[in-house]
Amino acid sequence: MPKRDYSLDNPAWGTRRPVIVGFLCNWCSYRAADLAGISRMGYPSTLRDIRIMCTGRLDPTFVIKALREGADGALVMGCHPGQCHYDAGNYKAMRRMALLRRTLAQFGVHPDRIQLAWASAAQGTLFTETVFKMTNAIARLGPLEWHDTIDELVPRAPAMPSAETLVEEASHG
Amino acid sequence: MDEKIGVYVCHCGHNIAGTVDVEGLSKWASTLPDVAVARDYRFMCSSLGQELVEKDIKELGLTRVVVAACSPHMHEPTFRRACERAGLNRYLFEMANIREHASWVHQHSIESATDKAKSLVSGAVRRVKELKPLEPFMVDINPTTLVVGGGIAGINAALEIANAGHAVYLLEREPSIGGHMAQFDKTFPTLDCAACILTPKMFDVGNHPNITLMTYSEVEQVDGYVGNFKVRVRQKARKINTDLCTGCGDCWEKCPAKVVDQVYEAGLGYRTAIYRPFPQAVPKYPVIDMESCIYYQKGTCKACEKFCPTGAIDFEQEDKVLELNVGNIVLATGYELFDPRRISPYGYGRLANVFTSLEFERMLNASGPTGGKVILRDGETQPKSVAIVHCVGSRDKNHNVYCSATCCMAALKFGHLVKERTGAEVYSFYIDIRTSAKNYEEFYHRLLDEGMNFVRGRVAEITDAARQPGEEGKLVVQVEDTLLGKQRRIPVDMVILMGAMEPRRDAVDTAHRFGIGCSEAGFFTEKHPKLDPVATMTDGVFIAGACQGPKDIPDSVGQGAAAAARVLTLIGQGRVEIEPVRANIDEARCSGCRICNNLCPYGAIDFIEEPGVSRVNPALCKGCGTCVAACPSQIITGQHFTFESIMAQIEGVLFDVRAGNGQSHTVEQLPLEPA
Amino acid sequence: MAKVQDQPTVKPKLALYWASSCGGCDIAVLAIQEKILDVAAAFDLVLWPCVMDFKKRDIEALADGEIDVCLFNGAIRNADNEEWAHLLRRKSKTLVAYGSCAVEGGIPGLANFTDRQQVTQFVYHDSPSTVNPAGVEPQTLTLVDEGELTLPEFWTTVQTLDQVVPVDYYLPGCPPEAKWTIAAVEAILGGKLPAPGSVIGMDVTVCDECQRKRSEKSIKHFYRPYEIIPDPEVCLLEQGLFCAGIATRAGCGALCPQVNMGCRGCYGPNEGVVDGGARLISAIASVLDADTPEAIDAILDTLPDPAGYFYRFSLPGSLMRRARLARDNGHRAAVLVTDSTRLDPHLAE
Amino acid sequence: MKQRITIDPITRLEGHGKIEVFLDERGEVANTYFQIPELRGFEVFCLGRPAEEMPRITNRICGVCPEAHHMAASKALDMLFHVEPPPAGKKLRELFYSAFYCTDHTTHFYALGGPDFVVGPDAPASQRNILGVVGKVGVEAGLKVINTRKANHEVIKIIGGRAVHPVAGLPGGMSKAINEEERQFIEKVARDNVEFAQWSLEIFDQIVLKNSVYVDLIVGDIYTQRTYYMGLVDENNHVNFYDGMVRVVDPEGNEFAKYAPQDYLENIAEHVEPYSYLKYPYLKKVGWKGIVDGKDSGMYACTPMSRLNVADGMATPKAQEAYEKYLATLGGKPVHHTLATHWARLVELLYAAERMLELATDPEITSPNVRTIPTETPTVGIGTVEAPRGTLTHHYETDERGILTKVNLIVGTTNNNAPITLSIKKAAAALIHDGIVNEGILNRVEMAFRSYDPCFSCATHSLPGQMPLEVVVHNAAGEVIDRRSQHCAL
Repeated sequence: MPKRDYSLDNPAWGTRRPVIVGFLCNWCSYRAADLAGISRMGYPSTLRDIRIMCTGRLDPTFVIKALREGADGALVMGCHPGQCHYDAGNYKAMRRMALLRRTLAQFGVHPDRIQLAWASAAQGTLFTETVFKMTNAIARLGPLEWHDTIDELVPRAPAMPSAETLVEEASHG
Repeated sequence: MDEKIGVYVCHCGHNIAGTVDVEGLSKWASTLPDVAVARDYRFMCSSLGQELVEKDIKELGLTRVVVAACSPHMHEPTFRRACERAGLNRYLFEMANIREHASWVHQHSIESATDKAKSLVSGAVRRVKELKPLEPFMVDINPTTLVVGGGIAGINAALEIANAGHAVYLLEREPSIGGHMAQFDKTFPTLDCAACILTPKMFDVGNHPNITLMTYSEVEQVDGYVGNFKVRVRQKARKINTDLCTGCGDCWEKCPAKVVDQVYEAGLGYRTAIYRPFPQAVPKYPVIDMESCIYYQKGTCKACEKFCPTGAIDFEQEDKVLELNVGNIVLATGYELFDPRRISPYGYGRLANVFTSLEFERMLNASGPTGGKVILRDGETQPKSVAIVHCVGSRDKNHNVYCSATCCMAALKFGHLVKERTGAEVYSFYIDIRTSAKNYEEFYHRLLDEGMNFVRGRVAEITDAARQPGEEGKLVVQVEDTLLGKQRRIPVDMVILMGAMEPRRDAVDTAHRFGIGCSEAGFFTEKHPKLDPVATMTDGVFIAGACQGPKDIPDSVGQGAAAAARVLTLIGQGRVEIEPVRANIDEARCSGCRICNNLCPYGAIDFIEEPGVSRVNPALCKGCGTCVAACPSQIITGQHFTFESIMAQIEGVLFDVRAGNGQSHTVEQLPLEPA
Repeated sequence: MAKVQDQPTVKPKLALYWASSCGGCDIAVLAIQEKILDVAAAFDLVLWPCVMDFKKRDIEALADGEIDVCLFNGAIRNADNEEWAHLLRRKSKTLVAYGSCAVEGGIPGLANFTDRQQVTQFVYHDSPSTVNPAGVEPQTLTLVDEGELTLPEFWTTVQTLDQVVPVDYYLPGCPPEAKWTIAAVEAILGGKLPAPGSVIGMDVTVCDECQRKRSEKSIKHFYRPYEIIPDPEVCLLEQGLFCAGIATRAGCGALCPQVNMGCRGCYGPNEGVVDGGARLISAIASVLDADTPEAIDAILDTLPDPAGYFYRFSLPGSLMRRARLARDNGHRAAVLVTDSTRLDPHLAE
Repeated sequence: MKQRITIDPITRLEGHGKIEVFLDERGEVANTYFQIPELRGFEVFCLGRPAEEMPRITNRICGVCPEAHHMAASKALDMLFHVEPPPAGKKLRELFYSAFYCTDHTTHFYALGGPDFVVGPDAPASQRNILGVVGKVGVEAGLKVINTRKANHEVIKIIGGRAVHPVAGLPGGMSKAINEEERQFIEKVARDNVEFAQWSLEIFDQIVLKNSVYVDLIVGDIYTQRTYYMGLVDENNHVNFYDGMVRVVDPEGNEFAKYAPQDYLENIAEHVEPYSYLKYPYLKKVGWKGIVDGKDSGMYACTPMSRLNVADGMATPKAQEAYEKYLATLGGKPVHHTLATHWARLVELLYAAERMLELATDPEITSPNVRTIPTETPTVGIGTVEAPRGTLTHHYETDERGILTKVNLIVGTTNNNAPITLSIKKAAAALIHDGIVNEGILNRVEMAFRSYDPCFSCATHSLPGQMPLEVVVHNAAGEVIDRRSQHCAL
């Protein structure tokens, strides 16, 4: 088995690996994940999944929270359109994800970090491929590390002009 | 009060312990906040494992329990019961799926699998702390059952339940019950006549006091939940007043409109516009097929009406839409035969003497179009040589990867009957001969003895273009004989294509209508492939027969009975528990923005004009949480999947990457990516 | 305010301060009009930069906790703001975040979509009216012939008050309506303050106070406020005009919808909400009348700048707090995503 | 040098408007610097926002004069979207804006500038505020002031939707018309305003003009500087707040330029200094010569006094009378005595009140047709109004969807950055001798500054609004020998 070193996809990874939070609907995608397991299909351990009854339960706050808490991406998976166990919850998810991607893009979050995919309970293979795809997408984009954006809100060591520039500036004054 | 959480890590023998450091995991778990005890055990689902949990709840006073083992779909109910036995509300339990979602999928690296398991456990621990005790709803089971599909599987299910003394609606799309079996002549391996064994059962159904037979009908809509389904059924107009009709048959004898019978005769024979599919049909009443009826097309004729002795013909009759209230539903909607036109090299539809297996079944049938004579399309010539092609549309990447299971035996049956009735040479073109069930292999040997020729190889082409002497006027079967390792051209008079058993074309819609799933192929998905083959993920909806996957008659009969048994269990219990996973609006804080109003697929949300708030009807709500997520005021609670519990779980699964917690330093082993 | 008379002879000490604010909050305090005299009578006003002289040393001289109540408005934008926040926290028994800026960042918080470099670059170099051949930029320390001149360094990120010091109460609004200021003052005088950490205001949304007729929602197209003249009786959102009222804490009396303008959320999200923007995303997306990625994108194309609408007042106080800062050789620059944000039905690889 | 740099500046920050006074060995003023320590960057964070949101965003530049930004933005949008508001819409905006002028000038005169005269420049700071004024002229007068503010804010709320940070302005007009009932209330307020303005002039006459000490102070050299002046004028070269051409007169009072606001870039440029976040606008055609007055320096002032200097008169009768008396007393145009600004402000208050009454009684004012819907593709929009603290200009550029791609703002007080600095310099130089600095002297220095009614909220588009002012006096050694903080009240 080859060693996967994510820093080859993007040097920024160093020794850490991508972390993706998955929101899987109870009826299709979570069972697809179960099937992938039962069938011993290997996939990257980048996905950390959370079970919700339906993608209709997907509150955008969850995705934002995941990114805020250090995830590099979020993957929402539900039943195929037209096959939602609750009739149409996955359409609501589709709409929310579309608007969420647009909104977060304005925060500098690449839309590929927040993705929506479908898998029926029988599609263990599709589920597996999806995790691979998502992982590759994130691997290329590099770490998000949101805490890095907000940790140092205040310049502890403020950007002081260097001695040279200072003299130079002063001469303008 | 501060919580005491118990965490139990299951080895599942080698299944988890093989790839996850279970001891390390439970040690680590014991350091998590509020975790009072963490243990690992060989088989948590064993009675000893469950007792472990119960003991700790009682002795250590645990207030929350997490079991890290398999999928909640596997053992959540098991451990919930254990908690309850020990006096802990079952909804204060959470499962971490470290088998299906960790050990089994990250076998390439113990480190990765263990890290993943940690995050799932950490998530479960954070989540379980936020869970609230809940009480399940109890609902009564309506003892009436709906069976959809009048094939052999449905017939059996219906009879089993009816014989147990409960009312059954048996619903069939066609004018008569009987399904595919009614079209067959003989059944393998015993070669006893299909009609002889099926007709009595059909008769019983037709006359059973507990069975309401609804033929020529289809389900339009299903609402409700286990024990209390509301089903809307459309009963198509037969145009016959069944109270008056005696089934004498004068009408179809006088009917001037003759059309090819695509359904029952598989296109090989004819029927009239007003017709009864076959003599033993149940019910005995005919139907008028409006497409082919001269009166409906041209406005005049009414011959049947003139000749009907009881005046039972009713041209004005309309479709009836009925509301059925049932407690359980059995789906036995059967299969469809692969259409060989999809494999053009086989020439079906182009070459006259290429037949489908179903056509041939009809040809063999004494009451069929040829009266049971095996002849070519010209209606007289007996074939001197017959080719039977296996796996047409089965075991074929371009069509269906699966094996249709029944065709080998049917092919052997055909071979036998051809020889018996014509003495012709029979060639069977197979990939593997599969005869797994009782007495099947014996039947195969019998055919070998009878001198049937077996050619191993997938047929490349069937053509009428003669290339060498002896091929003129024949159908030439082009095949690579994988045993001889050479191309062969075998000239024959007749070819029979053993088409695959496929899901009904509308299977996906049907599944969605009944709230169940479909396999990638389109067969209905069972709750568990081994342990629960007739139940589905929707409580109260069961499946039987070929709609679940290719099956022969004995298997279908068995599943019909099995489904019936599952239904009878529920009826016997009388009441059933329903998950209290529901949405709940805090009306005092609802501002009446009405965002949620048209989001509910079940119309469970009403807007109360005065005082202008929205309200959830818990009987209709199924707890999907769509309104919960949509509420801009965040005042709708999704029980058991509350905002707080999911937010906590997110923090949990990210325990190692959250700010300040540092990073996990792993370069993981990965399996090769799929090509 | 009958209580005024039966106040003890030692009046409670009141302080008002503005950090990074526009002064609107102080106008809002004045907007309690004649009641201001009651306040003057009831309290010993120790600090109110905008209407009376003050010396920082006087505040520093007070004992810790000597100020009974401090109404602190404005966001935290530089070290001086933070210094004052810490000073007043230390000196005050009760610290109230007053107005949107202190509570959740307010309009100046929109600066969190950009960074300090971008601001100075435009203001001192690229602005069309600026003539700056020498490329001069204001410096934290400048040497002139007579000596040195200092300027506070302003930060890349705007913060809310409770992101730098613990806050006892929140009084949202841009600016808060007089009635809430009065309510707060009366609560303080009557010693009837709610549990610490709570918001002085309502726990329902603007819809609760809005008189417009509402029905089930289904949005086919968003209109910009100038594109149509809306029906004055009907819910603006149902007419395709963006209105944050559905997800915004009530208390203003639905002023903006009353003049046919959609709410922009200055009172912040409803009680208990973690991220107001997320609530708007979820609610508004849910009622889009489209079921395919293409159709959904088509409708969303009519709603430009979603983040600017959803986080108009709450960016610094939101979960994400600001636009991403990426390390760009040495200094950190706000990231701008240019790739398509359309919802691709096939997972991007 | 090096040590200086290593000093951690955070410990040395002051968030106040700062005046640094440096003395020489003899204790005389060597130089003074005026610093504005904040910057917010509205121009930058508004990019990407839909242009029509600007009236609702930019009013947060300043909570003291949000109405000015609201109007400038709305006007910029008219041009941006190539749309003309219907007559009623236009009048409604000007009515709204006049009410704002009445409350704003009232506030400044009574709460801020007034105290210096009414209570006296040497009175202790604790009394030099509105309460002190009330104490001097009586409680009923105080209530008069409060009620005027209250009533006009109510008018602002009726037309603008909110009393602070209005929302009704849109490209092509206003979002809501007013009804007859509302009009009657507004008319009443307008009548009271006229009466109040006249009464205020009366008070000024009594307390200031009848006091030779004050008159000498006003016309004295300390508060006199000869700069260019700028202001908006209507077609008759009369003072106008809402609309018109920008007129500039030179220190002799001759028209130097008269241009449409859209041409501001040909006429105005901004200079940058390293010790203040606030830029220094100047007349492009004259050029930046530093902090000096006179004909060769591009420095210009933009205050009530400036507006009276550039105008040929007032558009309403009573204000015209007051205007004539003002000029007669101060010896004709141009008036260079910065303290006269307080008087000029009252003349403007009277005009605003009269104009408000005219509009409130205009038969067209209640017409429901207050908005035109744009049909053309947005491009560039420049909107200018005369804010109480100076000519306010909003300049937007957008893409074809009306999403902002460029924003440039030249805000009221910014115009006066240079003249304020000069006034302080002159006052300090004239008042501080032998290193002696006391409360009275300090306050006199401040009076120079205060007459501009500077609003740094606007100026730096920075916060806090009315910036506390700190005066720091260094001796020749650079040591701080005195540090006084004073704020400029509302």
